[in-house]
Order: sequence, then structure tokens, then C-alpha cells
Amino acid sequence: MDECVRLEDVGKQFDGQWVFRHVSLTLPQRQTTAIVGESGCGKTTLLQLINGVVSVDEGVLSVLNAPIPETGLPAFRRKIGYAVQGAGLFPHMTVQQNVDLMARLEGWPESKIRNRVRRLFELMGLDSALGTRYPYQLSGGQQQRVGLCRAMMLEPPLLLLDEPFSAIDPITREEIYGHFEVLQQQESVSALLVTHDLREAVRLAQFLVFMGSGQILQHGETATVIESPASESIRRLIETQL
Amino acid sequence: MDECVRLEDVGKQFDGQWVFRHVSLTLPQRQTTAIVGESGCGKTTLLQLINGVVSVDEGVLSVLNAPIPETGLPAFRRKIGYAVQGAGLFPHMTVQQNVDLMARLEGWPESKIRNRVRRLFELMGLDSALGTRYPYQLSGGQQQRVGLCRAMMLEPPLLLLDEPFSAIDPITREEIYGHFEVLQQQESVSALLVTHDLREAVRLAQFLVFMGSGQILQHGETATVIESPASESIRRLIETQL
Amino acid sequence: MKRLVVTLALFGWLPLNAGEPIVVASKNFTESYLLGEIIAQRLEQAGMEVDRRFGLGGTLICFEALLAGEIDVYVEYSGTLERTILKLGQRTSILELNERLLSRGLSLLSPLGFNNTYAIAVRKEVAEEFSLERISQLTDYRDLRVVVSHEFLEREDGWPGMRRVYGFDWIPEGIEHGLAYQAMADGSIDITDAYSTDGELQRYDLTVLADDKAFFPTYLAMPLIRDDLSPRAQAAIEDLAGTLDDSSMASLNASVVFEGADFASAATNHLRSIGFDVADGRSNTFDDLIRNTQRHLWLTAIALLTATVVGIVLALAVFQVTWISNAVLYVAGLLQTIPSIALLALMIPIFGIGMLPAVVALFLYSLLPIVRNSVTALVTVDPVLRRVGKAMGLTRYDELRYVYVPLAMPAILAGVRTAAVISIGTATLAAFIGAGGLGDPIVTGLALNDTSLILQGAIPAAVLAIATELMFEGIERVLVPRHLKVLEQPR
Amino acid sequence: MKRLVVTLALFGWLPLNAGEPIVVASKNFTESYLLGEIIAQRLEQAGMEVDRRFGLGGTLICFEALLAGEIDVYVEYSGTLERTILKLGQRTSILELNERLLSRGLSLLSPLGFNNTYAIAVRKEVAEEFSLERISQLTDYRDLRVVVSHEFLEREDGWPGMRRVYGFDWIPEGIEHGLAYQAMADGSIDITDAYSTDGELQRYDLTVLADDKAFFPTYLAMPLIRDDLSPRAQAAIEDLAGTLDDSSMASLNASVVFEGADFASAATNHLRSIGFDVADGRSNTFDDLIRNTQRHLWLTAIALLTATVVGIVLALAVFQVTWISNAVLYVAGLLQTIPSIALLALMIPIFGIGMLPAVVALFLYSLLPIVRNSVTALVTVDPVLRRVGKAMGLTRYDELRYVYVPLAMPAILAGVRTAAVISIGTATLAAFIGAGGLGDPIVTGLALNDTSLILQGAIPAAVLAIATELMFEGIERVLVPRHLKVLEQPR
Ligand SMILES: Nc1ncnc2c1ncn2[C@@H]1O[C@H](COP(=O)(O)OP(=O)(O)OP(=O)(O)O)[C@@H](O)[C@H]1O
Ligand SMILES: Nc1ncnc2c1ncn2[C@@H]1O[C@H](COP(=O)(O)OP(=O)(O)OP(=O)(O)O)[C@@H](O)[C@H]1O
Ligand SMILES: [Mg+2]
Ligand SMILES: [Mg+2]
Repeated sequence: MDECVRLEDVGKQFDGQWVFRHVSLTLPQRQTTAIVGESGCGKTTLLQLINGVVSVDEGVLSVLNAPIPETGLPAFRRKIGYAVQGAGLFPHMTVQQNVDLMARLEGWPESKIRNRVRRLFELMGLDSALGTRYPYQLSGGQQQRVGLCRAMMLEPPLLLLDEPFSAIDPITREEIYGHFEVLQQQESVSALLVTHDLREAVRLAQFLVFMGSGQILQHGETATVIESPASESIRRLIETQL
Repeated sequence: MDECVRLEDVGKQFDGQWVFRHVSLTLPQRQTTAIVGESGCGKTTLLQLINGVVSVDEGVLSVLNAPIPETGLPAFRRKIGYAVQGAGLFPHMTVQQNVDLMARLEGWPESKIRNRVRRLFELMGLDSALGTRYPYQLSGGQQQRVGLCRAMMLEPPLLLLDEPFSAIDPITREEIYGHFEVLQQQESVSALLVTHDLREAVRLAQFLVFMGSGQILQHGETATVIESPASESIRRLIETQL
Repeated sequence: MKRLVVTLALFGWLPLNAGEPIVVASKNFTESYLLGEIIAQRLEQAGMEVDRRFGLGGTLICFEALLAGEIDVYVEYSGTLERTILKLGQRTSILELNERLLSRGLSLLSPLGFNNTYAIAVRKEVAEEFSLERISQLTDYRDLRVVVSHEFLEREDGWPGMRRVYGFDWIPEGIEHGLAYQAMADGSIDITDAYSTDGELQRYDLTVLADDKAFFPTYLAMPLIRDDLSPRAQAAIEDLAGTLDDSSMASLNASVVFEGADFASAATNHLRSIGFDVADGRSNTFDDLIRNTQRHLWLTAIALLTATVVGIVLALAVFQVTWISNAVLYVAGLLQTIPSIALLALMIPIFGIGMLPAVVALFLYSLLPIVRNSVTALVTVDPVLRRVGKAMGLTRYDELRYVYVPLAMPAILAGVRTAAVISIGTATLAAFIGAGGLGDPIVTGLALNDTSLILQGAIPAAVLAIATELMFEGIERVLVPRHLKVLEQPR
Repeated sequence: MKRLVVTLALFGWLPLNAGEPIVVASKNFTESYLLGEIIAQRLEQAGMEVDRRFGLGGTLICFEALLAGEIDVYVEYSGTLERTILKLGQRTSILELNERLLSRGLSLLSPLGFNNTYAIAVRKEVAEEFSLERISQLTDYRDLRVVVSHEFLEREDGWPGMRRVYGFDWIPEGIEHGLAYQAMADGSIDITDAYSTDGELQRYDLTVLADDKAFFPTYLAMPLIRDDLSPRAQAAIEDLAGTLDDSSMASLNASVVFEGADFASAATNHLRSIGFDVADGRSNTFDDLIRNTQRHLWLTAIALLTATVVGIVLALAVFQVTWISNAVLYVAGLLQTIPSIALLALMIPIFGIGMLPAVVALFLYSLLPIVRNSVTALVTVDPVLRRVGKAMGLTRYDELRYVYVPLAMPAILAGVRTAAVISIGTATLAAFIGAGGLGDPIVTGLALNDTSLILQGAIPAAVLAIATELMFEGIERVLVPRHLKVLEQPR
């Protein structure tokens, strides 16, 4: 199986304190890997490393079969759709502008942009009338879904999703799950999904990573992990949450 | 049973469009009421109405046994702890300053402030070393918990919690649930909890509100609602989520 | 930039060729003002538009301004051209002067008629009594009381030379020039030296003796023009050739100095007397006002536009490296501490006079507020959004364009607005270096203590400031993202 | 504010009582400069510190400045006090003058000796030939050629009065005053009027006749002081009483006007000649520099502090109502469009001369950048955070203090920094209204075309600008919230 992201012995510190060290992890291509873990254990940091927004302090990192390039980072990043935690929409752009900015910069024809935006809005259950609003005029869940649209706009081969459904109600979320699965097959994307919802992880991901503070506790195919948890605490978590 | 918040036929519009109309609702004192509903149906708006940050366009609203005062809004609001969706921490203040600002303005003695902050940090599973950091140096879940601490700092009789646990991992969340229940008994607060997690709602709330777009679908004691859902969609929701 | 120039020209702000007014200048003494005004009125009567730039500070400033194309015509004297400007030997023919000027793109028109040189003046009674008409006759009348100015007594082109040429063997006493006329008037002196167009010759009724041995150098007054001046304008000025002899120039001077006539009406009277049907007076205050305001607007607009572009680009280039942006701010600050008059004075050796140095000075003054506000605003853009921009794959340029600049826009515009208002204020000082604008009436008014003149500058400047504010409000409405304009007032 | 004043005083910026220098002023003509310099050097020799404020623009400016406590002493003439200042009848006694001055907190010291009034001057040979000593003798020598200035011929305290008092029955011819001396020199005139301390009396060796019928009003020169001047200083000045008679004053004037001596060394020579052992020359350039810089700093610091406080408070008061904040910005902009010289001139009738009007003008100029930046920054504070502040229960005041101001701080400081640098530049113009500072050497240097003098002002001003920038960087380090200083550079 092809690999999409590989970390070998990676470490990252802030202000001299290690967030994690010796993290080794391989994400398979065209599969979704879910990361579940304690708040503050470094999940967001991990996504930022893969995207190249923060740099690795230790170890080797390869993304899309190459180390993170020294030059041409913008082009590299456009192949990675990143839905940031908490939406992170540009307040000075309308919803439409937030979503289609990158496509315009890529020079997509107008019709292609329109179709893609319409499609994404439908998938996310967003009213197309929201397109002309500014982010501050949206509810939290609407903002989060706009952020998702923005991440997926360029049809990137790799998606980094940081708690992307946390502010969305269960019914809408269920719909999006369905669309997401279809999308994954059609567009054959690889995805890395950070979530606190174990049911969501099991539902969407073929692979599952349990992260503890500063290290990886367990990593494997979802079914395997669920059946044989590596530790008591993981077992308890699986029992209470599923 | 005393009532804590009462809405009669309340309506609110943005730019001429009604978010909801004819909403009538009574929240009992010293109980937790959970609101569950579609993203964008107006939950956050409802909390803001109760807090007086946005004004009612229609109907009658009474909070803590009085209409929202014309003058003295600050004093009124200090009796309401509001954990805003997405934390909303002040970026220019440290975590400590964010949490204890209101207590200082209220003139609390230093020792009382210190004790309260320490207690809240413990309840929320936050490392006390985080106190000197700025919000941008925290993970999403940490920020959310700091926002909760800030809301609860003044021991307000009424808590408005807007998806307060959405970015927190299940284990930490479970701990906080426990503390929350104890707290509610000890400090006898009333709480209004917006959540997308039905299990959370059932776990914490004595009363349950289902909100649809523009109206209230069902409202009652949690057990009653779970047992006899008012509509097919609520029934399905309960079935899939619990 | 080309498009900008054309646009501005359409609004009449830029002196492009089409319909461009003819710039008539003068030096800062009475005769020169009068000659300038006569030419200006003649051109206007011939249907052309004129821009008056009178009172420039001296021969060299006029000449340089003409070379630089800042002005189109002023009246110069042949002797001054010969000695002071072209530094040639004496008695250079006008043809030769013209040749040398032609090679520099200038051209002399025909002399106006009079020759403003030294002259020997005799009390009228005395001249009549002895039928004195020519200087050479003086040898026969030794007992006339000749008293000349100290300067004349000593200059080689004064008494010493004259004595040799005319063969006088006595040395007269010296006197203060200003006093000589009065001494002539009260009869204590019979003969003295004078300038041939002095108004005093008329006032004290003196007779000027002919320089029959052609000793005195000639200072013929001639319009000096740029040779790209339109043939129509040249012809109109040429019509004035020979219309002003020494005595009519002297009486024109006298009418201003002794009778308190203003330049404009004196010039009008003269032109009518020689058959040009010019309109009444001049003093179309409203036209002045419009022209000054346009010039002012143009000065500040150019300076501000350049400063805005340079300032923002500079800020974008340096804001990410603290020490470089500090260095830029220090330099901009140092420029700001140079007092405006000193800065304008410093500009002259580098940029000459006129609009260019004024625009440069205004540009330098405008930089600081723009650069500082831009740097501050760019540096304080929310770090979260900066990171999001990077993460999305924006290039360096696109980050600036789509994230930094729009988010910093309100503060950048605030800097530009401050700079605009400061420029409008400082531009009034540009009048000192002949750049015109609303400073013209203010400076003249301050000198003459003429409040209405001061207000002619001050009120339009104030109106301009307000208009600028309104314009920027419009710009802000377009450029500032809507979410920043939500000043909703939650209770 | 009290604490601030004390702090500044500790740094020697504020002229508080202790160790405060004595401010010696002069009017703007030679004799007054000399007298000011003599008093200044006498005080310095007596061990006191002196601040020279020479060349103030006229009698009223000096007198008002003294009343206002801006200066401590200058030399005034009894006749001027009587007529121009106090507007009393003629021949008021010095005692009476002093009484009236005392009630206004001023006091006259004893006359320096000379009487600068009209005088009748005779050519020395003539005086000797006829033993002329007193004016009354003139009746006996009618054939002497008396020619007086036109002004003297017509003034009531000139010839007409003198004629009545002395009984002269003839009317002399009139002459230009400047010419009279030369006419005397070449012997064409024997007698004319003069001022009794004119340097020309020495230069042309003229004898002054005694006014033996005491016709001419007295213009005795007397140090005019504030009566709170320290007894020690008063005593030191009083030592100069009677040490300068008409002829020594005249020769002092002559040494400056005709021999090119500078005021300082002329004063030194005089003081030595009357037995005061003063140090050599004056011209401690370094002290000057320090004093000018201190003064400059003080001017800008006061203006800037006030403008900062007023500007920010104003911005906080108005920013939430768009039309009011626009109106405030318009007014501030209009103030900015008034050219600095005109603004300073406008200040004089309102605030007199000295530091106050300068500070007011600088204050007005500083307002715009501060108010505009503050308003812009306050208006653009993130609406989400504003709402959170409300929701938490912050009062209006606490919202401003804990949310708006800290978030707007970088832009507010940028405005203050721009204002600071503009102030440092504009303050050089304050020299025009006697406020001192680094403009003093610049203005004098520009007038005298003395580059080293200009640099004595320009370089410290530049250093001041840099120092200010550095200081503000320190302030920013403290006041700007840390999260805004994260300029991390993600790749
Ligand atoms: N300032 C505004 N202008 C216009 N529409 C607004 C504004 N604020 C909110 N809305 C709209 O009002 C509706 C209710 O918003 P609200 O934030 O209350 O939803 P919510 O129930 O909290 O949703 P979520 O679960 O996604 O947070 C949404 O459809 C939203 O788009
Ligand atoms: N700029 C920073 N400076 C210092 N510490 C930081 C910084 N950013 C993050 N951290 C710390 O690094 C750790 C990992 O943060 P990260 O955001 O990756 O957590 P996370 O796993 O995404 O948590 P959550 O589930 O709460 O979002 C946290 O403990 C956080 O406090
Ligand atoms: Mg995270
Ligand atoms: Mg919400």
C-alpha cells in the first residue's frame, strides 16, 4: 500500500518544551486515518507539521512522497486541504470569497469555480444564500462548514481535518459523513481526521491512532484497534464511547 | 418550581430575516436545561438574548425574575456566566488575566481570587502553568476550558454554556461532567447548555429542549422527552445518538 | 503612470500642451512686474490663457526657470544677458546674444524700446537755459554743479570711463543716489546720474542728455522666451516691440511708485494708450482662486500619490524585518524634523525652483505617517489569520494582497489621510520657491498685512482639506472590508 | 500632573525656582542687544546662570513677556515707559513710573547713565571754532548751516517745540536722516539732529550740544525687572548704574555697527573697562546646545503629552458616533492646514510670546495624527471581542480600558510617534516667537547664512528625533500586548 505521509522519530517543541518526541507514523494513501487523543496532546501541532506551517525540530518527515520542500511551499500546500480548528475564516472576505480564493489564484475558469462551490455547499448542507455573507454573520456550525468547503475547494489529494464537525448537529453531521464517504471514493483522497468523537472516527476512518501526551499509544486498522486495545485506558475509552 | 428565565412569544431577526419567532420557554431555577438543535437554528442567538447582548425584536423576556434592565446592564450580566462559542478569549491578556479580570473589577481580595482560579483550573483539568500563557499558545481544547473558567469565575447563579465541551476529549470531558454535577449542587446554579451531543445533554440536563429552524420542537423533563419523543425525527435522533 | 498623467490632464491639473496657459514671469522689482503684466495682458487680449509667476527672486532664478520650462517668457535686459548670464565681452550684438540663446532653446524677441541704463539727468530749467541736449556739450558748461552717486563715481562704466570717452577733466562730488533727486529738486545740484527709466525723472521734471558718444552699455529690455512658445503668442508679444520708450517706461514706473497705481491698471492704461483694446484691469480674483487651488491640488495630489505608493511599497518590503523597518522609520522621521522652510531651501540647489522641489519636499513630509501607519498595521495583523493564509498555500505576494493589506487598510488609509492634510498645509509654503498654489496669496498677504489676500489662500485651503476628507471617506467606503465597519452597538 | 512637573524639574527641564536661570531679554536693535548682553555677562560674572532671550520683536512683546514672567529683566527707556507703555503725561518722574510699575509686579533699577534722546550735533571743527557747548548758544550763530531730518522738522518734540523753548526764529531745511551724517562729514552741513547714542557721532567726530533748557524728553535707559528677581541679581545689575554715559554707549554702538565687533566681546570689553573682571567672550557653544536642546525637549514634551492625553480622551469620547468623530477630525485637519508660521503669528495676540503660544501651536499640530489613529484603531477593534467584553459585564469605562485601548494601542502609539517627530520638526519654528529651542540657532543661522550655526540646531534636533524613537520603542515594549509582537515567520 502506498504511503501518503510518513513521520520518523519526529519531535516538536514550543519554548523549549517538547510537545511530543519520537513520533513515528505512516499514513496510507487513499484512506482516512483518525487521530483521537487528549486535549493538548499535540494533534493540531502534528497537522501543522505536515502542512509545513510549523517546522520539525527533530526527525524526518515526508509528505506526498517527498520531504517538505524548501521552496515552492505554496504549490505544495495547495495539494493539501487543511480545515483549521475553529474555522479560521478571513473576516474581511465574504463566504464565497473565502471558499473560492485559491481556485481564482489557480486560474480556474469561472464556470468550474461556480460548479465546485455549488457542489460543496450542497454537500455541507449550506444555503447558497450564505455566499454573500461575511463570516461574522454566520453561526458557529455554518462557519465550520465553510472552512471545510474552503479546504476541499481545490480537490486536494490530501485532507487535514482538525475537529471539522465539532460544531455541527448530529443530523447534519450524519449527512456530511455520507457525502464524505462518497467523496473519498470518487476523488480518492487521503485524509487525516482529528476528532474527539470516537464513533465518528470509527465511522469514517480505516485507520485509527490513539495519541497520549507526548507519544502515540496505539496505531492500526480501525477494526483491529477496536478489537484489541493496547492498554486498559484505551479499552475503557472504547467501551464508554461506542 | 421557581423560574430562572422566561421567554414569551419571543422573536429575533437579522437584516429583516427572522431567526425564530413565537418562542416561549421557561427555564427552572437550579436545574440544567440543554438545548439541542440544528446548526444555525438560533441557539447562540437565544443565549445572547438572555444575556442582553442582542435585543429582542418581539415578545417578552424575563431573566432572573425581571425584564432585562435598561440601565445597570453590567451588574446584571455579572450574574450570568456566559461561555461563548469558540472560547472568545481576549488575545492581549494572559490566561490568568482572562479568567480573573471580572473578579478584580468586582474587588475580590487577592486570596479569594487565587483560590477560585486554582479550584476552576483543577475542575477543568488545566495545568496551572498555563496561567501565564497567552491564548494563542494554547490548544483549542485548552482555550475552551479557559473560557469555561472565565464564565464560572464570579460564581454566577445562571450559566449560559454554548457548546462548551465540543473541543475537549472524551476522558477529560467525563471528568468535567462529574465536577459540573457536584458544582451544580454545591453552588446551586441554573444552567442553559447548548450542545450537539445528545448523550451529553441527557447526562447533564434535567430538562431538554429540541430546537428546529425557527421554533421549538419539544421541551420537557429529560426522561419524559427521551421516552416519548414528540416527532419522528426526534425519535430517530434519540435512537441513533444514544 | 501614463494613464494617470492623462487623467489628471483631463481635469486641467497638468500643464500638458493642449490649452496649456502661457507662463509669464517677472523679477521682483517694479519695472519687471510692470513689463510682465503688460505682456500678460497683451497675451490675454489676444485670446490666450496666462499664468502669472511674478516676483521671482532674481535674474538667475528667472533664467533657470525659463531653461527648465517652468516659465515661458519674461523680460530681460541685453546688458544683463551679456554680462551676468552669458558672461560675454562687452558690446555683444543682439544677433549674437540670440544665437547663443537659441542653442539653449531660448529666443529673444525685439526690444520693447527703452534702454534702462545709466543716464545723465539735468534740471529742466538748466537744460533749457543752456540748450543742453547731449552729454558732450557738458565740457562747455563747467560751472554747472555736477554731483553723482558714489557708485557711479567709482564704477568703470560710470564716471571714470565717461570721463575718458567724453574728455571731462574734473571729478564731481559724490552723493547718496536716493538723495540726489531731492538735491536736484531743491536746486542745490544741477546735474546727476540716474537710471534712464527711473520714475523720479518724471516726478522731478529732469531732462536726460543723449549719450552721443554711446558710452553707456545698453540695457535694452527684450522679451526672452522659450523658442517652443506658440507662434501666435510670439506674434502677440512681438506687437509690443518698440512701444515703450525711456520716458513712457519712466512714467509708468512713476505712476506705480509715486501715484500708487497698481501694476495691472498701469499696464492696462499703457496698452490702451498704444492701441490695444484690453479688458478692464485684471484682478479676476475668482480666476486667481481657481488657478491657485488647482495648482495646490496638483502639488499635493502628486506628492501624496507618490508618497502613498512609495510608502506602502516600502512598508510592505520592510515590515517583516524589525530593524530594517525601524531604520526606514528613523530616516523618514529625520526628514520630518527638517523645518519646512529649510527643507524647501535645501531643495533649490538640487531641483531648482518651481513645482518639482515643492513636490519632492511634500513627498518627503508625507512619507512618515504613511510608512509608520502601514508598518504598524501590517505587523499587528492577527497571527492566526497569517498562519491560515500560509496554510492555504498563498504565495508571498498573494498573502500581502489578500490578507495583510486588506486587514491593514483602515490604518494605512488613516496614515494617508493624515499625510494628505499635512501636505495641504505645508504646500502653502511652496510659494516661497515659486511653486505657486494657495500659498501665493497667503505669503503676499502676510507680507502686505492684507487679510483679504490671506483669506483668499486660507479659505480654499480649508475647503480643500474638507474636500479631501470627504474624498477619503468615499475611498474608505470602497476599500475597507465591510466587517470592519460594523459598529453595531450592543447595549 | 504635579508629580510629572516635579519629575521633569529633576531633570532640569522645568524652570522651577531652585537654580532657575535668570532670563535676560533684549529688543531687536543694536543698542538693546548690547545692553542685554552687558547685563547677562554681569550676572554670570556674579555667579548666576543666565538664559538669553534676545531680539524680541518690539517694546510690547518685551513688556508683556516680563509681566507674564517669561523674562526677568530687559533694559527699557524712561520716555518709552512714559509714553508708549504707561501712556502718561510728559515729564513723569522716575519715582512715579516706578510706583506704577510696582503695582504690576515690576520694578525699575537705577539708570545706566545715558539718555538716548534727540540731540543736536555739531561738526567738531565748528564747535571748537565757536566754542559751542550748549544749544542756547545757537541763537548767536545764525549763519551756521543747520539741516535737520524731515521727521525732526515736524515732530512736536523736535524743531517746532525746540524753537519755542530756545527762541529760534528760523526754519532749517530738511534732509534724510541717513544722509545727514555724510553731509556733516563732507562739511556741507554744520549742525543736524541726531540720537544721542548713535554710533555715527563717534565715527564722524561730532560734538553734541547740551540741552541746557532741558527741552528734549528723557529716554534714560534703565533695567526693568520683575520685582521677584533675587536680591543678589538685583544688586549685581544695580552695580551697572551710571556706568554708561552717552558717549560710551555711542562708541559701543559704533564698535558693533562700524567695526564689526560682536555683541558679546563688545560687552566684555565695556565691562572690563569699568572694572568687572568678566570671563572671556561668551559663546560657550556647548552650554548653548544643552540649553537649546532642553528647551526644545521641554516644548515638544509638554505639547506632546497634552496632545496625547487630549487626543486619546477625545478619540475615546467620540469614536462610537461616526459623525462626531468625523467632525473632530475635520477640525483637527483644518488646524493642520494653517501654515506653521501663520499659526504661530495667530497665537501672539492670544497667548503673547514665549513658550505658551509655541506649546499651544505644537499641541494643535500634534492632535490630528493622534486622534485619527486612535479613532481608526478603536473603530476597527474586532467586533467579536467587543461583544464578549459586553457579555462579561464590563462597564463602559472598563471596556475601554481593558478591551479597546489595549487592542488599539499599537496604532495609537504609531500616531503619537508621528506626532512626536512632527513636533520636534515644527518646534524649530518656535524661535520666531521667542520660545527658544533648537530653532534659535537654525533661524539665526539661516539669516546669517552660517552653516555651523544651522547645524548646531539641526544635529541635536535629529538626535532628539532618534532618541524619541528609541524611547517609544521602550514604551511599546511595555504597552503593546505580547501577542501582537509575535512576528513568527512560518515558512
Ligand atoms: N449578524 C448576523 N447577520 C445575519 N445573520 C446572522 C447574524 N448572526 C447570525 N445570523 C444567522 O442567524 C441564524 C442563527 O444563528 P446562531 O448563531 O444563533 O445559530 P446556532 O443555532 O448557534 O448555530 P450553531 O450550532 O451553528 O452555532 C443563522 O442562520 C445565522 O446565519
Ligand atoms: N505557540 C505555542 N507556544 C507554546 N505552547 C504551545 C503553542 N502552541 C501550542 N502549544 C502547546 O502545545 C501543546 C499541543 O497543542 P496542540 O494545539 O497541538 O494540541 P491539540 O492536541 O490540538 O489539542 P486540542 O484537542 O485541545 O486542540 C498544548 O499543550 C499547547 O498548550
Ligand atoms: Mg487542536
Ligand atoms: Mg451557535
